[in-house]
Amino acid sequence: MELFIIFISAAIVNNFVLAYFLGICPFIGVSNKTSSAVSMGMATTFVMVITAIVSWLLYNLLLVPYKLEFLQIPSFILVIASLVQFVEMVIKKVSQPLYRALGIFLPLITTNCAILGLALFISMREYTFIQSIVFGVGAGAGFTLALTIMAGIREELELSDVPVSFRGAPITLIVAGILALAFMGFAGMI
Amino acid sequence: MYREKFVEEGIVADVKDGIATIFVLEAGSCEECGAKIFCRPTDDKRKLSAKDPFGVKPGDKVSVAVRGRNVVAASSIIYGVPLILILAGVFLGMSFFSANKELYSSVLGLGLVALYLFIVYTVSKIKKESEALIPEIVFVSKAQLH
Amino acid sequence: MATKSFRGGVHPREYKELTEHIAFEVMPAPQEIFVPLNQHLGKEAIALVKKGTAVIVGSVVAEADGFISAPIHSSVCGTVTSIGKQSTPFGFPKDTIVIKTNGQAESNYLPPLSYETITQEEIKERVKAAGIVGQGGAAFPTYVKLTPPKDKKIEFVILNGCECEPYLTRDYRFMVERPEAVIEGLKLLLKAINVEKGYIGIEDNKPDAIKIMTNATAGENNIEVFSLKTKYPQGAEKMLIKAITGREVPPGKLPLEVGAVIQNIGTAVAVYDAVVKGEPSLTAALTVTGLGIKNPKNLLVPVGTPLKDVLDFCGGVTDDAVKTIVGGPMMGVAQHDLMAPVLKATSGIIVLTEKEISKGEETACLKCGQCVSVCPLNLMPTKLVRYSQLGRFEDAEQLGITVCMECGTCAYTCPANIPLVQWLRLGKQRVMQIQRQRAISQN
Amino acid sequence: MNTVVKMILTLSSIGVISGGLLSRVNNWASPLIAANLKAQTEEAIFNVQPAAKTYELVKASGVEVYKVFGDDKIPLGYSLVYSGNGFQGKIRLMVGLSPDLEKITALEILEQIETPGLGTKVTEDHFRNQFKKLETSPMIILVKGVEPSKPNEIQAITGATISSKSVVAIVDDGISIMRELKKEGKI
Amino acid sequence: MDFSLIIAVLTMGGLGFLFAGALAIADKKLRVYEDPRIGEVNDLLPNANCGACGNAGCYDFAVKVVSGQISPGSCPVADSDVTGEIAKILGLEPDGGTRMVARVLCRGGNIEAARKENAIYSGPNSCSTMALIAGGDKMCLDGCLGGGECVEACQFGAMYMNENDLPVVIEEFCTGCGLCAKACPRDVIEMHPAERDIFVFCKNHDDPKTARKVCSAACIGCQICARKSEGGITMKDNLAIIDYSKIDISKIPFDKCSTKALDTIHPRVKVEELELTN
Amino acid sequence: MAKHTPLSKEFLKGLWEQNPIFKQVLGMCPTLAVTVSAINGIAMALATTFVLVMASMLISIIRKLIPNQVRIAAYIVIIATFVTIVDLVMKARFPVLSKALGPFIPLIVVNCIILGRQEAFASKNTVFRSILDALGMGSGFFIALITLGGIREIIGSRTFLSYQVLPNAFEPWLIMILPAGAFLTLGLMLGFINMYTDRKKNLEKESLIDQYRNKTKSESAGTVAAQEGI
Amino acid sequence: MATTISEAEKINKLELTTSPHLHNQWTTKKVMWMVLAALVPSVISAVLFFGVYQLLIITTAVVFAVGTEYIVQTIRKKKLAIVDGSAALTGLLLALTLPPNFSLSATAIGAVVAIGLGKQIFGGLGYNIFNPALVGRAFLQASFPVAITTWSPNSFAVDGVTSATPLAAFKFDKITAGLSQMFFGNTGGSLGETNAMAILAGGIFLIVIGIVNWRIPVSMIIGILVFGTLFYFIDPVKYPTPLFQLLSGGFLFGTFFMATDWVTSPVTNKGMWIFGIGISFVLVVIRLFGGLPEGVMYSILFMNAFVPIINRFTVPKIFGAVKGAAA
Repeated sequence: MELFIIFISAAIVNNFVLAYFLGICPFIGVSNKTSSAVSMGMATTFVMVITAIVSWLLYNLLLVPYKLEFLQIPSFILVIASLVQFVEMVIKKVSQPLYRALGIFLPLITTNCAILGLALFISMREYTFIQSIVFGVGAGAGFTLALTIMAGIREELELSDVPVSFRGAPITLIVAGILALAFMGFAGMI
Repeated sequence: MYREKFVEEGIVADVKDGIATIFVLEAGSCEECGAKIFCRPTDDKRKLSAKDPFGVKPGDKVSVAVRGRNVVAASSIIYGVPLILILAGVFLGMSFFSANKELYSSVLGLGLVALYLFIVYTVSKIKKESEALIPEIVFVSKAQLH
Repeated sequence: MATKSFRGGVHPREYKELTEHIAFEVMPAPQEIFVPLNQHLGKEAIALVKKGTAVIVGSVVAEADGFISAPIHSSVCGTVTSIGKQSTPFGFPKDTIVIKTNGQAESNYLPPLSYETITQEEIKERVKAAGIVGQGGAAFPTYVKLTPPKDKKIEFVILNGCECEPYLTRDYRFMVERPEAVIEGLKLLLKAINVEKGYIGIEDNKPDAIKIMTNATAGENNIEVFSLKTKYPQGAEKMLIKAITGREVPPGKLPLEVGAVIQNIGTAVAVYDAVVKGEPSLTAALTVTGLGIKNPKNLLVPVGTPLKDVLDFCGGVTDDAVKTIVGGPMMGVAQHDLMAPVLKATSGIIVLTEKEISKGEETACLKCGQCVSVCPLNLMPTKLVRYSQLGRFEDAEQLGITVCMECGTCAYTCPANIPLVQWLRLGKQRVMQIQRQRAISQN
Repeated sequence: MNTVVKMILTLSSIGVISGGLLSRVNNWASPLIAANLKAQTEEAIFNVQPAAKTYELVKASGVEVYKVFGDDKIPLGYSLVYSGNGFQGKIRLMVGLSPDLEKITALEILEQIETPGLGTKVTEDHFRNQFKKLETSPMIILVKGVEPSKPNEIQAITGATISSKSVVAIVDDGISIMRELKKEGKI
Repeated sequence: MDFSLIIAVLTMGGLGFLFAGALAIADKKLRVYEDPRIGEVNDLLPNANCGACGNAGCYDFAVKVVSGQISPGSCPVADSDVTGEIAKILGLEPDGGTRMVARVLCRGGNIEAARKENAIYSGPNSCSTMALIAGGDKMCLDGCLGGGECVEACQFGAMYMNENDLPVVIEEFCTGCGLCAKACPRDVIEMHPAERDIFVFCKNHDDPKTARKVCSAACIGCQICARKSEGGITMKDNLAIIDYSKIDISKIPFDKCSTKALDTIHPRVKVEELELTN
Repeated sequence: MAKHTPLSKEFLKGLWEQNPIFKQVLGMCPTLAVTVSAINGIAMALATTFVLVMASMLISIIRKLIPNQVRIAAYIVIIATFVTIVDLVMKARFPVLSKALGPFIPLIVVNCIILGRQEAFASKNTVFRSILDALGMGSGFFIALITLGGIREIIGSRTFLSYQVLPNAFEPWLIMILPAGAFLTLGLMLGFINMYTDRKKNLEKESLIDQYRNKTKSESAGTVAAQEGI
Repeated sequence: MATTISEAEKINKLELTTSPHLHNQWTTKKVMWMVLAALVPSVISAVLFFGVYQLLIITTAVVFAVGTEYIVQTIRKKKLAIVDGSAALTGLLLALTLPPNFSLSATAIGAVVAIGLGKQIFGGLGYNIFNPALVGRAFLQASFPVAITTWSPNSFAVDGVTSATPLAAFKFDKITAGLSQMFFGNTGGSLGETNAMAILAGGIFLIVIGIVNWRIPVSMIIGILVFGTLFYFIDPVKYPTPLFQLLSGGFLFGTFFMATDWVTSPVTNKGMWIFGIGISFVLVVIRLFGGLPEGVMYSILFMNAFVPIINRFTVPKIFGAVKGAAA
């Protein structure tokens, strides 16, 4: 039950994008393609889970025993950056055409912000290993949800007569605000 | 979602076995993104592979299109399945190992993913199928200066 | 007999009561006729006459240019006064032969043939020589329809007696007045294509026509009459095939694809007349109606008669008339020049008043989805139109804008009164342009 | 090859310098941070046990509970740190208890992420003061809309019923655990 | 020396080493060389991505310029300063490309062009949709429709509709991108070198009688100019066409053109002379 | 190019013309998250500015030593180091503020403003210019955060920097201190700022066109008159 | 040319338009006024049950909504379209979701937000993604959570229970209100949502004249009955009966007047089913597991966000097209 609550909390009630503002950049620049949003969500979730695992291990097996908590930020960011690079390299090696096919349509891991946030939350909230992973999946799911909804709305906005000055980032933020209002209905579910 | 089509323009850099490597001119949605400096330490992402039914030559300007369905399928192959595998591996490991179980189960999960990716890498059938998912050149305007 | 139909569609007020009881009346030749060289889908015909050439009724004034084209005959006796650009009902001027009539009644028909002994080839030749074109609106040369590609197996000919456009009663009058010509015409068509089965589809708002046709076909095993639901656009080829046979014509394909040939009631009559009487396509049978007309009538008008003369023959227009349309009110063309002539395929002239049009002020799209639910082709006009307005023609192409047949059900039903068809037409035009360019680039 | 060496060298040395620097800063900061933390806990403990002078952590308990003493090492009761789910997320609070666990001395909310301006009212005096001298047997009851009539009743905050409820539930939970511990003789 | 310092240094140094190693491998395997000059050139360009140069965008243009495929002057939008700068980056002699300007070749505004006698157009006020219905409400089927689609298409604010409902190009703002010409469904707007000042301001192909009827500013196909200009002007389908390679301005009978369809551009106001409000 | 820019410009451009929040729309996460009150905004902006200035300075000093391939990684490590220092100092000296800013101090590392300036400016310019640029950007960030935080605090809790500025009769809008309020306020602010600049631009353009129109009208009227005279 | 003017040429000006040349009777304006008319029973019921003061709330909301629309359209130099009644409708809908005796200044804020942020910022009528009235209401709920959940008792109330809404009473105190009480509106709640009879009268009127597509209300009602029954069978003590779910709170009002808003609901028939059932599902989840007693507003807003995706996924198969192969 605890795990379920962590998942729902990360995915809906305290949605990464809509409540913690993590990963706003891709949210603003997201394309209007649902498939792109879904794919990107999938990739981000994958990376988030790996990050959750690695950062939990790093923090609990290296930093804490040696009292190096103060190295959290630089070590996390280095590990995450190299991890993302590594994942990409592996994928590229495994299937060059697929990697190339996606490269341009799937601006992967622009979400460093969200990923670092995830790692920091895991250490701050002192989640257990399993909890961390569930948290990672939940955060990824929440990110995917927000991104997909926004991709759909983006298309609609392009067809709308939004005042010129409000096109782009402003209207996206306003939509996000209304979405955050709508998500408030789920408050208290945890 | 499945009807969607992604279209990009680019210049052919290289052609091999009916697959062209295309240097994409504009990085699509990356242009608007404030965080692009993070995700593009190398500019390799500007290249993409595409099937070539026209017999293009390097230097040709082409439009490349891919179905939304294919993008989802391709990313499922390389991200979705590993995601499920890693979760399965870790949860299995956590109930299986006793001492130092976090480390071992992570290794198990990552190992599963590595195994899967190795299979994808070697098994030609998957390879062929995955090649069916890549973009295709849909429009050629011949190079002006060649 | 269960009423058959298709998904979507609308049912505008019919106004058929204005003319449905009035028998055809023959209109005398006017002083001057205007014969455009392009009265059919396809290539313009080539003029055979010059200024000063004397012609009589039935003289060939222009010959077909190529496979998809049709010859044109003079419907009056007189002298050619000029050949040049003149207004046409399409809205754009086209090359036109102007003939001044001299009031004589000389005629030069083709030799009559007996329809019992006639061969398949003879029918086709006669249809071609008579310059018969489809009476359904598109004016596709009938000869072409009778010559399907060898690899396509045609299973039946459907005679379109729906007349789903409001106001028009021409086909109805044909069925009531000349049922034998309709049936014999259909039989000739069957013979020409070498098909066994013939169907006649009639909307159920014309019960007496259904009755007459059923009686007339009582002895024919291979001809069947169907009662169809009264709903616009029941008479569209694809809808008709769907309603009668349940088959769906794929987008961008012709009815041949599912083994069907569709002919209009008027076409069947024209074929009959051409074979039995030897009469080429000289008169247009049309309904002149609308609340803006003083005396609505069903008329047989010499091809080339200016609209003005036809309207005058019907007593002229009322003071509140605002719009003149050639064709049906749902797909016809609004006219700006009443000197435009009646063509072979003209099925009606309608003069409308504000009251009938009932058009409101245009507002933004409310996304009510009415257009989506009435579109007989299952398109999403709401999106297509927005793409077209914003110039995003490639997106429109992906959503299938080229499938649209401009039937107008969407615009009829739109509560925001958006001229949907106009935007769709623009979109279609541009998409086809893009497709042509693409084809060029790839070769 | 030259660039590779240079790359590795640059990044490694930046790492080394960064590590060294941070270690130095940390050496300076960590005692201060620890002191801050201690001060915070201390403040909270003395807030919930106003008469307390000294305190000690009860190690065997498995929960964070402090035994507090007045002058002359007289046991005054306990300060329990306990957490649970609120409306939006975790609420962490400290509750001061009498030695027999029958009375609450005071309540302090340490961490919460309730709805600002609404659920956050649980941190305000108006709500917390209700817990002073509150009886804990058999359990604390939350009432809505009416004034508390019994010594173990708390009035909910208008519009933030769930947050109020959560706080009461967390306190109740904590006390029941304390009772268990007491039975086992661990505290 | 305390222990934690050593561990900290080791950890960070190690991580740095690992990361650098990974990057080094990645770099060796994946790197694409990009000429730094591409970025510099790209920064100089207008970045309107208008496509007037025939390339996919400004970046594409930059790539091609740097690789020597096209000359720096072929950006029609950039002025000579920019071209010079680009040439400097590439170490080339600056070449001044020909500046192109959009010209509206129709003078059939509301006053000149006759309306359809018996009809009013009702529908969206956009050239393309007007052209669909009987060619709008002007009688001329080749002239400007007055819907202003070209003005909307102009990204540089260099066009406006005058009171006669004809588009006007502000020459100084025109970058020669040609978007307006593409937008016009009647092809009334053409791109011409800036110094060219003689035009036939009409596109009507009707016969003389009709042409005179539909518009008072139409080329009626009288052929006077063709006869007198000695090959500089030819007639095609009732319309005078100027052959700029052969034209001799002194031989053109401007005063004989009764509708003034053949004309020079009137002396215009220069933008520099306008008082800028701020 | 950079050499022609006056020094004052390097600083001033960050305030408005290239304001990182209002014009470049960077670093949204901390902007939205911490601006519940003006004081939080100030603290966040100061912390960010500190890191930005220090990193810019350091990187422009050693910019020629870093190989191109590892530059981003090197920047990240340097930035992370400074962020950790800020974090530790805040925890040690300002525990209350540190608690309020929660996890958002570490996220300065991934704030695009900082990395963006290193990549775009500090790695190409001299130390002094880089510091000026960093200060300018930091001040721009500061202005944005204090405005946003101020608006949200005033409407959301009637106070500004904890002083009550609105009367008790004003019922505070709680939404302003919720995430939704953050999005809506920033969205509206960006929109209105765009509107202001767009309007200014349009007015300029319109007045030019108007003048042009008037001139041409009077001239063409002249020619028409002349023609009629003939 | 004929020398005499013929009869036909007497027409002054012929209108040139594309086909079709006929149109049905509906216009945007007419539709909006019809919906306004359908809300009259609810307005009357609000005044009867909660007092004349409610008319002030309604007037304030309508005036401010129309005023905001007027101002924005003037600033944007758009054609003024306030007579089409859409702004008035938004104002009225907003007012009917507010609690009785709600403060007028807050009502005005809600109306301004509804039109400004909910509608005009997206480009005005027809372009909004979210139901404007609900955006206004959600804004108020987030801003003044206490005031908006303070229910003054209705004028026929006999005991104190009716001052809380049946849902809140159930959620916090497990008190179930009588079904007939709820049907006739003799309970606490927002102005327009208490009287099921009045809502049904208006809603059925709209379905009959063809403005409201029956699919959305029907799917929502089926949805709530199915999910309600499901949970009721799981634990009849903990969860209320499906009929209670159906009649309590703003469900019916949301069903007939909010979810069916043309602009913010799907355009395809299949999409409408998904939309309706989705709302019911989210609603049941919020009501039974969330912290709030009521969630109609949130569930509709939530599903509004999905409408573009639903529309895209339910694009009907083009006539004659083979499945899978896009045209």
